[in-house]
Amino acid sequence: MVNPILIIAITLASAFFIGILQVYSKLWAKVFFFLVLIFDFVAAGANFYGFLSGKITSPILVKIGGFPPPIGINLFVGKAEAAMGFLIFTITLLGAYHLARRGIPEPQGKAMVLFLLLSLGAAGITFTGDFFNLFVFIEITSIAAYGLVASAKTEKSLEAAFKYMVIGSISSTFILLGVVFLYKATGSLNMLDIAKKVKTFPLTPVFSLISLVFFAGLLIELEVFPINGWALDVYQGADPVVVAVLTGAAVKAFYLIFIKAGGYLALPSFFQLSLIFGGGTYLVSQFLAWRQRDVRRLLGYSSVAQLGLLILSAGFFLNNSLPSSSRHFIALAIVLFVFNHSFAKSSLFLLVDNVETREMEGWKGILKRNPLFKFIFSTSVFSITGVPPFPGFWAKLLLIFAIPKEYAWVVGLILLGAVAEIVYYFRFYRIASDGEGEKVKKNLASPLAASLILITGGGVAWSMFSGYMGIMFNSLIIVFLMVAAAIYIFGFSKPLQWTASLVLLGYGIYRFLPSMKANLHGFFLALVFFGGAILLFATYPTSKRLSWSFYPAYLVVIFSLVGIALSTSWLNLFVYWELMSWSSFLLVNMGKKAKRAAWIYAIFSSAGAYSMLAGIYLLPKLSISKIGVTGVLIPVLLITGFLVKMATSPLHIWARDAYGESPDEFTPLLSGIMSKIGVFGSALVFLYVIANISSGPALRYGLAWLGVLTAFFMTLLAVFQEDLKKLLAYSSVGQVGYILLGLAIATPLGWNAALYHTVDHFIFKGLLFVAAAGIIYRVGTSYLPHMGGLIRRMPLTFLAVLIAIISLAGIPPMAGFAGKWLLYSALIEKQWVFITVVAFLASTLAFLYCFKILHTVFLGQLQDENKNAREVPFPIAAAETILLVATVAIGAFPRLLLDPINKVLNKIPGMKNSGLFYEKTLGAVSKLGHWNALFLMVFTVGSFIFALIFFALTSARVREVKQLDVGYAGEVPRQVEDLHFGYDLYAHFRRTVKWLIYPLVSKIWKGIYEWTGTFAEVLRRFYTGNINTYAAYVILISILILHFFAGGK
Amino acid sequence: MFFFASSIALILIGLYAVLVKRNIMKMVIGLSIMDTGVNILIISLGFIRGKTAPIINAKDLLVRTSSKVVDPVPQALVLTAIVIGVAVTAAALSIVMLMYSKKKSLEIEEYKELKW
Amino acid sequence: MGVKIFYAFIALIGGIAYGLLLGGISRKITARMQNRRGPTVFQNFIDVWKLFRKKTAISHGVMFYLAPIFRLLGGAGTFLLVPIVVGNFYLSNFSFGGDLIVIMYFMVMGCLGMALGAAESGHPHAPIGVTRGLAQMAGQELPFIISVVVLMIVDKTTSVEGIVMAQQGGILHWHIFTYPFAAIAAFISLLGMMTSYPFEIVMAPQEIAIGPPTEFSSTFLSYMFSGRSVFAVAKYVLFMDLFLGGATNLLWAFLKTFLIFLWPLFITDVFPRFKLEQSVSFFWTWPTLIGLIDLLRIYIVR
Amino acid sequence: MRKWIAITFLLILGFFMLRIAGAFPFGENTWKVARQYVKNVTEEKWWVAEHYVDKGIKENRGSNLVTSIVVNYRGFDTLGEVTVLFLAATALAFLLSSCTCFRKYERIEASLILKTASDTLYPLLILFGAYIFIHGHLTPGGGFQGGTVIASAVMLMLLAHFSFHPNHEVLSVTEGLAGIVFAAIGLAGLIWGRSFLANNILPLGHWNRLFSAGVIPLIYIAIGFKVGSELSGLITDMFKVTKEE
Repeated sequence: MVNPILIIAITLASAFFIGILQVYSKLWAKVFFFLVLIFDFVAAGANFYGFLSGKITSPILVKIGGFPPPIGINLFVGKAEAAMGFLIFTITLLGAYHLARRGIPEPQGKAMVLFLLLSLGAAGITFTGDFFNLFVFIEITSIAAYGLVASAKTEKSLEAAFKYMVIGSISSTFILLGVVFLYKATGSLNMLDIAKKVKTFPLTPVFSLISLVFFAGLLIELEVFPINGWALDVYQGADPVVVAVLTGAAVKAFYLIFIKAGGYLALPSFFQLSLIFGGGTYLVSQFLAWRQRDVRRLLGYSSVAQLGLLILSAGFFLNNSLPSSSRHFIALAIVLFVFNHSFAKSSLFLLVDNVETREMEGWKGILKRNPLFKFIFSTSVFSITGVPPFPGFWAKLLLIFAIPKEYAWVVGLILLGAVAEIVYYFRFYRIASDGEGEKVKKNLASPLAASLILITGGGVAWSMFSGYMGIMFNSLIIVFLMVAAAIYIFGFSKPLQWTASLVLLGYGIYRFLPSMKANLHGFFLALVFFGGAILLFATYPTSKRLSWSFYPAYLVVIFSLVGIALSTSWLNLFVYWELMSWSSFLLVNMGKKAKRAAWIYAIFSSAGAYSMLAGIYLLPKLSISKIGVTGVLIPVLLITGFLVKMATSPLHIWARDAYGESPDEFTPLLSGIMSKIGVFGSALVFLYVIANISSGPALRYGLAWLGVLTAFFMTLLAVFQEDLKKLLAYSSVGQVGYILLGLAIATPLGWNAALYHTVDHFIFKGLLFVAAAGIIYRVGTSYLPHMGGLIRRMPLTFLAVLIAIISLAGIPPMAGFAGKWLLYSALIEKQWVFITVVAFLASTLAFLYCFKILHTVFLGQLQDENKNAREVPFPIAAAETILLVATVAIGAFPRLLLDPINKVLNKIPGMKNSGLFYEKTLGAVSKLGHWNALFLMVFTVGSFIFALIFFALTSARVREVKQLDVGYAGEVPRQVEDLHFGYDLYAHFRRTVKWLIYPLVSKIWKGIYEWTGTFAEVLRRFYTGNINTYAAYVILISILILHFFAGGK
Repeated sequence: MFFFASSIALILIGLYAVLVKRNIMKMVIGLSIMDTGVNILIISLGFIRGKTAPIINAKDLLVRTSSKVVDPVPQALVLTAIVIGVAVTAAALSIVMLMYSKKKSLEIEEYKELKW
Repeated sequence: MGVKIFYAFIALIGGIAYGLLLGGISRKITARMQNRRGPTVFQNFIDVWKLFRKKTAISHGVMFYLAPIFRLLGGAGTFLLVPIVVGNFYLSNFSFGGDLIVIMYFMVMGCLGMALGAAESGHPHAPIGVTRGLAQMAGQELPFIISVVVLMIVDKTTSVEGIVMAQQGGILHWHIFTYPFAAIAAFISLLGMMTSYPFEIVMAPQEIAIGPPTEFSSTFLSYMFSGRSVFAVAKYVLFMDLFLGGATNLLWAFLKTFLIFLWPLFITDVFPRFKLEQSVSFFWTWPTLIGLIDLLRIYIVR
Repeated sequence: MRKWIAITFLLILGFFMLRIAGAFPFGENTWKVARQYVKNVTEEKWWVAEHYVDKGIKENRGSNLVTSIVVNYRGFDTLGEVTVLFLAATALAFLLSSCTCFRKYERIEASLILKTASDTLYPLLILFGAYIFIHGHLTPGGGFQGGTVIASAVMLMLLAHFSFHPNHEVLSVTEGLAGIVFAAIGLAGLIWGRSFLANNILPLGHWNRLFSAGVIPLIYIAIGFKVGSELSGLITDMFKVTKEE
């Protein structure tokens, strides 16, 4: 244990000493400055460690002057204070190191004194146990901050400093008045003493007013919504390094005192106060940042919002009516939030310091050329937005689940704000990663340290909370994540990465084989593993052009899918769901033109995930089992999250570009398996939640409509798509719509159809996307009209695609038909007439794009630029072959797939009799009809061969003609381009259905985005920049606080 | 009561300058006035009618001092508050001087670069 | 099984012949209506034979080569899956292979095969025709689907036999009388399926020669011709089974299919050709609305 | 308009503040007033001021109770206060260090009266300031007041003479040293006494004597030096900016 007074006294004396030393030697002043900071860091760290390890059991009470607390001033250092002290000095050290590397502003000695005293003030605020002493330290912090904010001596920084100074003076006046009135009312200045006395008080309105004067001052310092114009200006105008320390350390100290004073003064309306101001600040600021173009101010809004969330949590933490366990969790959440935000935001501001420009546009493509910068930036952004496994994620989770159900609206508010946060942060991320930017200054040591601390913190948090939050922390999965990290960090060569990933996956299959039981979990687990292995195998040939982080992210996706499939609790599912979403976001973002798509993907998947989280929060228990739920809200919230991943209309608009622009190597996984995990989740919701509510049938009917309309509209959009991958994307989404329809039917036959189609869709769409990857690799474009005639160059791929398309279109002998047959049988059995009609129509429309794929890619005229295209490389061809064989085999023997599905369904109560039995001559028989797959296969293939032989024997001498030799209007054309009819094949049909393909949904979403942005833009004008106005806001809000929150008897 | 009212009035006058005046120098002066008001308020909160200053330079004061002198704590606090007020004013003035040196203007309208 | 295959083969030959004959009849009737003499009713047989005897044929590639086979397979397969006389061992062909859903999807096979072959020819007219055909199919399928769904739901079966069985017991039990609107919708969509006037833009003989099969010649064309004929017969039989109560013997089958065959013929020569947009819009409005009447009826009654 | 809105706001704020202040009757015995807020007061010394007043002489031997409180009971505040002043001086020097962009002022020569008077007053004021902070524990005033008086002497000289340049280096060193002395006395208390800033490392002496009250006078002298040099430095810095280059 280090006596905290030593930290303060030595720092103070050193500040004076530096004042002398700088007169003589700048170098020694600098050295001394760092020695002091290191001393502080070590001392505070020792205290914190003492508390952590249990060596210090009771709070440290330092009597200054030797007088017992109420008489003399004392320092009070408990666990929280020790942690905060350590945080403050860590951040200060990082900031100081950064500043020293960049160059301390002249005169250096003075600047160092200011810097030292800023951290000293923050530490004093944290440690002190006396209200007036608190005021003194607040002033020390503030004046040091004024000086440092102005340190850049530019017009902007001076303006910011002046505003800060004016509002800060008003705030400290309030605090001083509050303290003096407190003294007058209680006869003491000591915090603990006052707290003791307050307990014996009749809490009169006047006493509430006194507390409120104090809190009004604190709330100004805490940058709550209407009175934080100054703070935003400081974030925008000041030197980023100073801001990093201010937001990372000083403001956090103010926050700690806010909580402590809230506890000591026992203000009756504290909860309402923090709820309104914290919640309001959080939500409003997240939206105000929506369209901010100045990076620093954007980060400022974000800081303010995070602080609002902290204030909100403080209200819950101090609410005595809450059970102590949930208050304990909220305390943990607060610790994590503070930790997370301090390091992440400081690191971001230190990064900002490396970039000249303030405008976001100036950040264009910065991440591309600066890998280390990218790493730090991503880490920080991910931490702040609460992406797993960073601490912010766990904090959010802890907080939300600790909030009691009667404040569910607060959870809604938090999640809404979180979505807004993701919108603007990832817009920033998008701009920063789009295109080729310039190299930046390399002053990255401090932010790097901060991000490493964040990552460590995330890992620690995960291992800590997994236990009592019921989150699976399967050591194996961690091993996989570590290997992924190792692959990332050491950046092995691509073939090695590929091999390592495959080996790892193989080992995973071996280890998880026992888990692949005949139940829903095992079913999807098998799909993930085997499907993932095939698709991973096919990535080899093109791996040269992939980013280093491709395989690690790929592995993380697969293993988070494993985590999802193995989940037995909803919370566990959610954690891995988020992990999957974000690692796949990284993968999508690797596409050259995918930045915008990845952004939209991030927004939608996180909004979906948060909706799911809200649903999970409302569930009475977390285990995935039958749950007695009433009302339609919970299932809707839950399933929305899954529907996003399935891209069900109207949540589909992310899908086209995310599928289309993501790396070709990743798209098969995205379509083939990741959308299926949405199916898995939806199946769980149908099974355990929707099945038990009274409005279940209505909800199922609604979802069935959603599914069938998705199928219809996405098919329609696919028809008019000119990009191979985007076409397949729409097709994929539409097919998943059928699966949703099958699930919504909720009869054994319907589920049979859904699960069958799940696997089958993986097979043929996986095949198509893998083939597309190969084709694009060979041809160099995914634009359909530029292809054509490739059948001669890639016969195997053509065959594979042909069979896949036959399967996709549902033409009998192939595997795809069984899904269609099961679905329609189920629908007719269910007697949903209109849905049946739409479903049929949608699958008819699918023929249009099926032909389009085959024609524009493989048939028609071979383009000159593709003359040298070759068959796709071996691993892709191999994957194609495997999937091709699977399609044919399942087509002939659908029981290969249907039997396991029946086993799965037999485990599910109510699905026992799958509604399907087998008869020798008729094949598969339902209550309504029958179909004999084997017969159809034999019949078709047999007749085909028979006809072929007959034809070959009888037909005339066949002469192959040259490419351009077509009977074209009586003359032989010379140019290929004129002959290849590949662009806008369905122009005529488009004219007919123009009203159906009007992009209504995307216009609505875009409208929501634009309007929110405009609204935020208008609302932001509220910060006029005029200091008079800011001061008026302060006075107005203080009046309101004094008027509305002065409760009491 | 008069002391309370007048010191609060001083605070309000100071704040009025901050709220209304367009000249940043005047705003700083307003802050200074506000500080003074606060200080007077603190002092008057410690006053007790008919009691003497808490300086014990006569023997008779040594016995049951608490019934003879005014509350010394607000005075001690005010001492600190005054110094802090001076410090803030000094810092404010230096900022104002720099601001003036940059733009040659003290008008608040000139300093609205940071907003929204 | 061997017997089955044998009889199926016989039926197939018969189907092709019947289809070619009906084609000839239609040409004759059309000619008469246009005040021409027209070719003999056996002209199609002559054409097929002539084409079949051609000495050389040109090919543009594998799919081109296989297209006629696909076409024939699609037509013949559909024909064989539809029971001509329900309950008759010899004349129900391979209907155990699948129910109505199977048939509806199998019908696409031939079109797809031909489309692919045509597309490989590299002739720009071919895909134009194909896309027109597919788009029109999307149009005509809607009313057809509606009526088929009506039948499947009211009869609580998806098998063709089941639907035929449900219509036994008198002429008034035929679906054409019990669900007249659905039947009307289906019969209008039959016009599209036969690509006869006014829905004949797919072939568009005047502008793009003969549509998708532009490049096909000689033996290829003869195969396609046969496939097309038997496919037409398959559709007539299917419609007979669905709406006219099926057939109890071969004679009835001939009679009813002939009646169905006459129906497009009456329309064909009266109307001018629709543009594609018009035809799709037409199918998606009038027949659909008519069919919806019955769909709504069963939706409410159910 | 703006004016009236501001006035409205301020009047409401004033109302609230008056309501709070009005709850404490003016001029009445504070500790009696306070007790009306409290139920079940059992502790004798509920009000810390009572302790300061009754025990102040016994514990500190300083006549000036305010000084006892400022330097001893609440000495930590004062350390902070000194820091604040130091901070302000540093911040000012830091900010104005490179500020040479002012218009060159034509300084008017000071009048003879001012020159003569300030020459006369300068040593007297310094002496007076020193007196004040040396007697801080006995009479009204103390380190801050004394330091301010000294600074006013420096300011007077600056106004009167062009040529008067206090040695900036000396000022910096003085203020630094004085601060260090303060902190060192505190730390000495930690090492040899009860705790940080404890007043038992020196004999307390007799009441109402110059050499009494333990470390209080030492601290106040340090503060006097510190405040004097800091404020002088501050004023000098401000003059420097407008000085003719």
